[in-house]
Amino acid sequence: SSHSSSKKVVINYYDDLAPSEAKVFDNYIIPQFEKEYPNITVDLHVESAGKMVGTIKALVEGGDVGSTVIAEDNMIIGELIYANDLMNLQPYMSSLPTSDLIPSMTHLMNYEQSVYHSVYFIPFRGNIPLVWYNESVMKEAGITSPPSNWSQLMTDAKLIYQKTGVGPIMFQGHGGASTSTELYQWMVQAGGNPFVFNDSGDVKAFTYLDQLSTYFNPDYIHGYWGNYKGLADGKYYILDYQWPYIYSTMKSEGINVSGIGFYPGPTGPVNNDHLVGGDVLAIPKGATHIHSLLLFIKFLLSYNVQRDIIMILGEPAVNSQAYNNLPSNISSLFKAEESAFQTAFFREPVPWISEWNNIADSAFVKIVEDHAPASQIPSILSSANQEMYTYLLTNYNSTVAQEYEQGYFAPLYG
Amino acid sequence: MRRNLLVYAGAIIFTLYFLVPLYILILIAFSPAKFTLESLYPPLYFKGFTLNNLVYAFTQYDFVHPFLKSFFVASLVGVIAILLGIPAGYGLSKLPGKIAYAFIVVLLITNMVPGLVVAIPISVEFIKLHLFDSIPGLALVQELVTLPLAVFILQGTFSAVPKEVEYQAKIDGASTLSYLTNVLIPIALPGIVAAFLISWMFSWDEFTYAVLLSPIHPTLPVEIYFNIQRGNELAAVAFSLVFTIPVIVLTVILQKYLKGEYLAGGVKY
Amino acid sequence: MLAFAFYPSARAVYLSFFTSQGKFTLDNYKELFYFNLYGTIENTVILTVGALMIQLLLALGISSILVREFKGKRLVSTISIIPMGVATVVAAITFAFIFQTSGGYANTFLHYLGLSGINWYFNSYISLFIVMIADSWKNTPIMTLIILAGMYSIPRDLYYAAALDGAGPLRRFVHITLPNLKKFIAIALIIRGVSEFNIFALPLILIGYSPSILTTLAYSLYSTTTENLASAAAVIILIFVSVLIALNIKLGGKR
Amino acid sequence: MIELKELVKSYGKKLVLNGISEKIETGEFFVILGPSGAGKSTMLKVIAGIEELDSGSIVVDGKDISRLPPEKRNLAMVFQNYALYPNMTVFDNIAFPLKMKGVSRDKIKEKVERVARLLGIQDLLKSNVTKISGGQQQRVAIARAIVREPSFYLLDEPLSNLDARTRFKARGELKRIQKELGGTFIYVTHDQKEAMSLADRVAVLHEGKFEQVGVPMELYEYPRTKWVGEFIGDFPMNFIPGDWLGAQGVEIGFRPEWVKLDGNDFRGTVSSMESVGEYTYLFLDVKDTKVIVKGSGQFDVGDEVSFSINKCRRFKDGFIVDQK
Amino acid sequence: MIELKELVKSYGKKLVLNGISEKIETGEFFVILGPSGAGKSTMLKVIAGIEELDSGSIVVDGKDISRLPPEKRNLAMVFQNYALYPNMTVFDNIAFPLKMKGVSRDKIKEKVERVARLLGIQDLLKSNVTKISGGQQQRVAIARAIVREPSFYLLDEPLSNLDARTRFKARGELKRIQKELGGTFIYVTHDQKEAMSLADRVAVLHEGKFEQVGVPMELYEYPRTKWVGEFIGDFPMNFIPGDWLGAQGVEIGFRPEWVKLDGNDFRGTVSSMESVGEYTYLFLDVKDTKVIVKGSGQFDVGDEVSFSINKCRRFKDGFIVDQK
Ligand SMILES: Nc1ncnc2c1ncn2[C@@H]1O[C@H](COP(=O)(O)OP(=O)(O)OP(=O)(O)O)[C@@H](O)[C@H]1O
Ligand SMILES: Nc1ncnc2c1ncn2[C@@H]1O[C@H](COP(=O)(O)OP(=O)(O)OP(=O)(O)O)[C@@H](O)[C@H]1O
Ligand SMILES: [Mg+2]
Ligand SMILES: [Mg+2]
Repeated sequence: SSHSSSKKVVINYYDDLAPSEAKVFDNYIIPQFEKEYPNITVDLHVESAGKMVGTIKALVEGGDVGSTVIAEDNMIIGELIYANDLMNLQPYMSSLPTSDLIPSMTHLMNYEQSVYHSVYFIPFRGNIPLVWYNESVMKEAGITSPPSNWSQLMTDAKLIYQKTGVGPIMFQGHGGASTSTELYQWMVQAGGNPFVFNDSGDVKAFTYLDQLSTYFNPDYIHGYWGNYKGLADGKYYILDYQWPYIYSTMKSEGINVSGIGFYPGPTGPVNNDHLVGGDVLAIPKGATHIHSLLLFIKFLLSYNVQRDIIMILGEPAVNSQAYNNLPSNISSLFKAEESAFQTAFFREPVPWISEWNNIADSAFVKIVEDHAPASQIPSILSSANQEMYTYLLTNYNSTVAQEYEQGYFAPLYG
Repeated sequence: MRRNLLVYAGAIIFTLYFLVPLYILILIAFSPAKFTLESLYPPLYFKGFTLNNLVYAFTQYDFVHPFLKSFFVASLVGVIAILLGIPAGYGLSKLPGKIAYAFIVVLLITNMVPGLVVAIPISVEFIKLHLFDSIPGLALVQELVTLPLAVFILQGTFSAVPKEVEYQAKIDGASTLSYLTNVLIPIALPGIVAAFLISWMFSWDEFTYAVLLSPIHPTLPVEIYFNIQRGNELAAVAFSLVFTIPVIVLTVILQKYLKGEYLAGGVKY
Repeated sequence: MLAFAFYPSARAVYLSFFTSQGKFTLDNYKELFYFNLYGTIENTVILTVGALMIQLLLALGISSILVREFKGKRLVSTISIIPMGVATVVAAITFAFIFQTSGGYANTFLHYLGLSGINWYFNSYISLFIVMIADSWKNTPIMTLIILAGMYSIPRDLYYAAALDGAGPLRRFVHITLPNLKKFIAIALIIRGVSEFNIFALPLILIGYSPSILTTLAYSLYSTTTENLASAAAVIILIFVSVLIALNIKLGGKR
Repeated sequence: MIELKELVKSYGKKLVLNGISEKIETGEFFVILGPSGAGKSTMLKVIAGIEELDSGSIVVDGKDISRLPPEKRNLAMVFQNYALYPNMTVFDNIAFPLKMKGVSRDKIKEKVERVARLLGIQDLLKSNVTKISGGQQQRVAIARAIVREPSFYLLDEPLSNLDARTRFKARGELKRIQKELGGTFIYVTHDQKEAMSLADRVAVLHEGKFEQVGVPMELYEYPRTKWVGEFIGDFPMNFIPGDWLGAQGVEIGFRPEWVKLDGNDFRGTVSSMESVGEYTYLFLDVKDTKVIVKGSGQFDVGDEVSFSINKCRRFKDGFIVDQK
Repeated sequence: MIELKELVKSYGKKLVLNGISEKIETGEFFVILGPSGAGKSTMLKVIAGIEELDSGSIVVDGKDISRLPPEKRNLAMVFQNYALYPNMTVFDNIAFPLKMKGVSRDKIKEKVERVARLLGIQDLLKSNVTKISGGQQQRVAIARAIVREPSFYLLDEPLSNLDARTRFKARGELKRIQKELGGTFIYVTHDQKEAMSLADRVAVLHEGKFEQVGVPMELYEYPRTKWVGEFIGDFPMNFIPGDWLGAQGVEIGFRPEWVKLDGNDFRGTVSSMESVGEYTYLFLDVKDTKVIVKGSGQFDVGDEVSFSINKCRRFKDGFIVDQK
């Protein structure tokens, strides 16, 4: 670093946070750190996961990274690793408290070691989307507990639909990352490897969703990870898979949340596994003031912050210490997250995830939105597989393409 | 008389068309969630009134910095547009109309490539030049799209000044520069203001480049977009309303400069 | 200055023909077809043409009123430029609220009339129509300004002459107003059409990626690792804008 | 016959036509003459129905047309700037009124061609109206008016955009066409010379009224008011106090031609001159009054000139006293 | 003295000035007369230096100015549309050339006020130039030209935007100003009447050349070509074959005034008439030739009229044979 060390260091901290979460960081978490290290200031920059890739790439290529830490989606991080834009943190591992990681996160790090033979990122937060529902409508329809498995979901949806005339299920059909994340989860629960698109589990999941879409609310075409309005105004009754943060958002808008229930969702025909959307910490290549950055990372992984993540944000922490002696009145939201976490998996952070998202979207549009005949579902998914293969062949190399075809890339279990 | 009735009927319909969305924006901003987000058929009139959304926006979110950023970028875009546009417009106004027109149209087209394909390379260059995420950087890129339009407007207003006036100034002993500053620019002032305003408004509204090139300190539209995507939507609405009104007022006050003649670039019937 | 101006397009065209490893390829275009390029183009054309037509019709209507003298004219003309001051994002939010299938104001209105609500996203045409409406609200004013200037430039005497020649109001509009507005309509369509083809924030907020149009497709392709694919989509947009303008000049330019 | 009855028209507070009545005979070339802004165009517009009358009525051949819309009045108008439809060819311009009437195609072609031949523009029919000369445009405008055989014609300064020589020719032609058609022309101009040379009768419009209506010679010889005397003629009529000639309580008006130079009645100093052809008009200062007289021969500024008056009219309170 | 030497100027292929030479004396009122499009404005522009000459030179008081830029030529120009600076007041308009010269403020104020008084616009100095009448604008334009005391003045149809009566007054005033200043005026017009009444000498521009240069009376009496004879005068000169008067191989030209009615030499039929003041101009058909003659009294279309020619000029191959 060319700057004199006596000068105040300004850390640029990029994170993909909802405004309600950003507020917690800005007003509560970061000030704690700044108090501890008066020589360091932290500027929080909120950027969506996809955009952050572009920004970091540009900063690295432009040679002006400065002192920067990023908290990036565990999937998207693959793009930065592949582009060789991240710093190898192996030399600094001794100063970082990774020994306290919960088992699933340790597994993620092991995976990292085995694939990259280095450390480019460190787990930071876990997050699992939940299913939300309207309690009173369920009750009126005589449904006492939310559907526990796929067939129950189909039955209950049908029942509510017949009673109310309303398509009760809201699905994130808007396209982009939210739709493909949901699809990933459904395919895994049907026993498929989502990346390959056309194994029997994948076909089963798409076939099921196609049938279930009879009970989708028409608005599902615009469902994305910001949607909850229909749940609030009674336009639909089951909001399938939505991140927990919407709870505090609804509260801040003055919506009455007392009648809204949530749970980890129905069990699939093969398993009850839940997708973890976690965030990981990383330092872009060429960053300055590494020492201060490491201090900040250490702080973020510390008991205090990790505890705040559970207690305030209602999201699973990665530090196992944080779970000790949780008060009994801990929010029901965290409880739901915790229970989902018992059977959780990661998506492998492949660098071509965005392209996979696009292809998955396109399959979803053809099968579910445009209702292609059921007999064509396998062939639509095969051509999705073919498309992914060709892309990898063109933009990567034949080895990657071959590995892809052989199911080498798959969900990671913790 | 009957003709007048028709005119009034039409006027009322159009007025409603323009005002109703604005009214609904106000309705959402100042109603409690119970009458907006929480109702399946939200009432078309004020059933309740609240300032909570607005208070929330100002206390919990930082909209002020994005607002200032947008304001400065837009103003800079306007200034650059006229600084570069005046010489370019003057030059083009001396060419035959058809050639000048064709030139501007070509410029207009080529700049219609969506910004995102150049975002990363431009970002890289900007970082090297320390323009990334800065006000001048964003302004420069937005200029890609505004400048052709500004030149078009200025070329039009300049061509409307009789060439005898320029001859006269020459004969009166004025150099080209003093002709520009003493005569042409004052005469064409309304057109120049129009070019400034149009550029300003474009930048104020611009989204694509702002998303891509100013990610760290976003402009207002980006910030609002981000908040309706995953934040407190009502606060975002309240805020956008509060900051839309001054711009509307400004638009109305300056409407005499927003004349179609300028936009039409001196096209004559 | 010129280099700065042409650089983006040149680069897009160049990139669209290469793989991320720098090998020449047409795969980028081929891949676009997987993402339903035809449908996307169709949607884009429908959206562009539809929005332009709506704006043109509205602008002609408002201008026909505003060229006349009547009490309250100033007020009406002031109101008619208000949307210019509203940012696109804000307009998009407003219309998203109006045309929500659940809890939307348009459906409330229908409800008041005793009609059942409409699913505004029932098919891609209605969705596109909503984008057109929202876009027209925001952008009709600029069109109106140009058309109105055009109408003022038509000598009143022509209307008098046509009236004396036996033409009623409608035929005067068809035979006098429209043909003499040609150049102004052409300019308005160029200025609006170019941005219409690039319309982005509005559909992104109102309808997301479905039905897809060229810009949202390009944006979703941009998020993938290579720029090449997005460039290919951008080149398609470029081609369309050029064709549109060429057509426009050809039709509007000849007298 | 066209009867104008007490026509009144104002724009806002400005009273433009203040009760105008007159009868115009079928086949007459009736010229309305007045300075700019007098309300001449307004007058034609109310007759055509483009502007509404405040009060009064217009009766054509016994039928009151004052409440009909323009398209129902069956009259033709030629505008000062011709108001040709720039988006149409010469042919389409001329054909337009017939098309509006629903005349058949063949019939239109036949009629347009006949009229075009009459006006000598048969070779221009395919041209764009914006690309022909002013004189030709004027003929197209007249052709368009003639083609529908209206009950009468209104012409609003149709010659004022032409240059001097073309105007000179067009004047003759217009008169010829009117005679050939036997049409009723109401023709408006601010050019007194044009009025005098074209009209069967001239009406002088001043302050919302017809100040005088008469044949050209009458206007020149017996202007009803001082104002008309000054307005008509290449040079205004001269006015001097009556007592210079021994007539009390009146003013004496005389034209520059009505004097004999080297007469002994008055003397004046040449302050400037204008030569017109072989004559020279002298601007004299006579006892603090400006007087214009016509002479021939060589003069210089400052020369003393004497003259006597051959012919004159007496005016009282601005109105003429002498009668024809 | 201004010497124009073989001025040549073309636009693209169109040759507009085809070798024009003339000497204009200091203090002269020199009028260039020609029909529209003859190249009059072009001529002034090359003299002013706004357009470049193809060849030829302009020498003012012995100094060749042809290669100087306009701002160095020390001349003033008044444009047809006045080209006033609409963003400035009357005062600032007049002051502009002085400001460009760097004259001191006090001096500017003094000079502008003096010139404004000379032109009678001292009360308008603070007005906006777009809000004054045409006649006043014209005076402002002249004031702006005068204020710098240039070596000579160029005026491009400065009166053509004024209405008839104002033009009539302005003409006199212009002449007076020129005499008072003792300035050299090069004045362009297409109006032969204006030319004749203003000029010390008139140059007739036709097909890129000065077809005739002379004092007004000379042009009227001895037009050098048939074209000039037709162009000059309220009515064109009449031309008849020489053998009608027994002169072989020539054409005879005579003006409508140069005849005596009821003379016995020729007879013709009245085809139309125009009355001008107390006279009537008769358009006669004489042996298949149109002839205009001046008469007085009552005539009707179709009347037979006889006349004889008092005065005439002989022309051969279009050029005059008789000399003064
Ligand atoms: N539409 C109008 N609204 C208000 N005032 C008008 C209107 N049209 C004409 N005027 C006024 O009425 C008066 C008469 O106008 P008009 O055009 O009839 O004059 P004109 O005799 O035809 O003059 P010109 O010879 O200049 O054509 C003028 O003072 C003019 O300003
Ligand atoms: N800039 C130019 N480029 C090409 N041709 C020109 C240009 N200026 C004038 N001309 C042509 O040169 C000829 C002379 O034009 P000029 O303006 O000198 O005529 P003028 O005698 O002043 O006519 P007017 O009386 O109508 O003003 C015309 O035929 C005109 O079309
Ligand atoms: Mg008029
Ligand atoms: Mg000229």
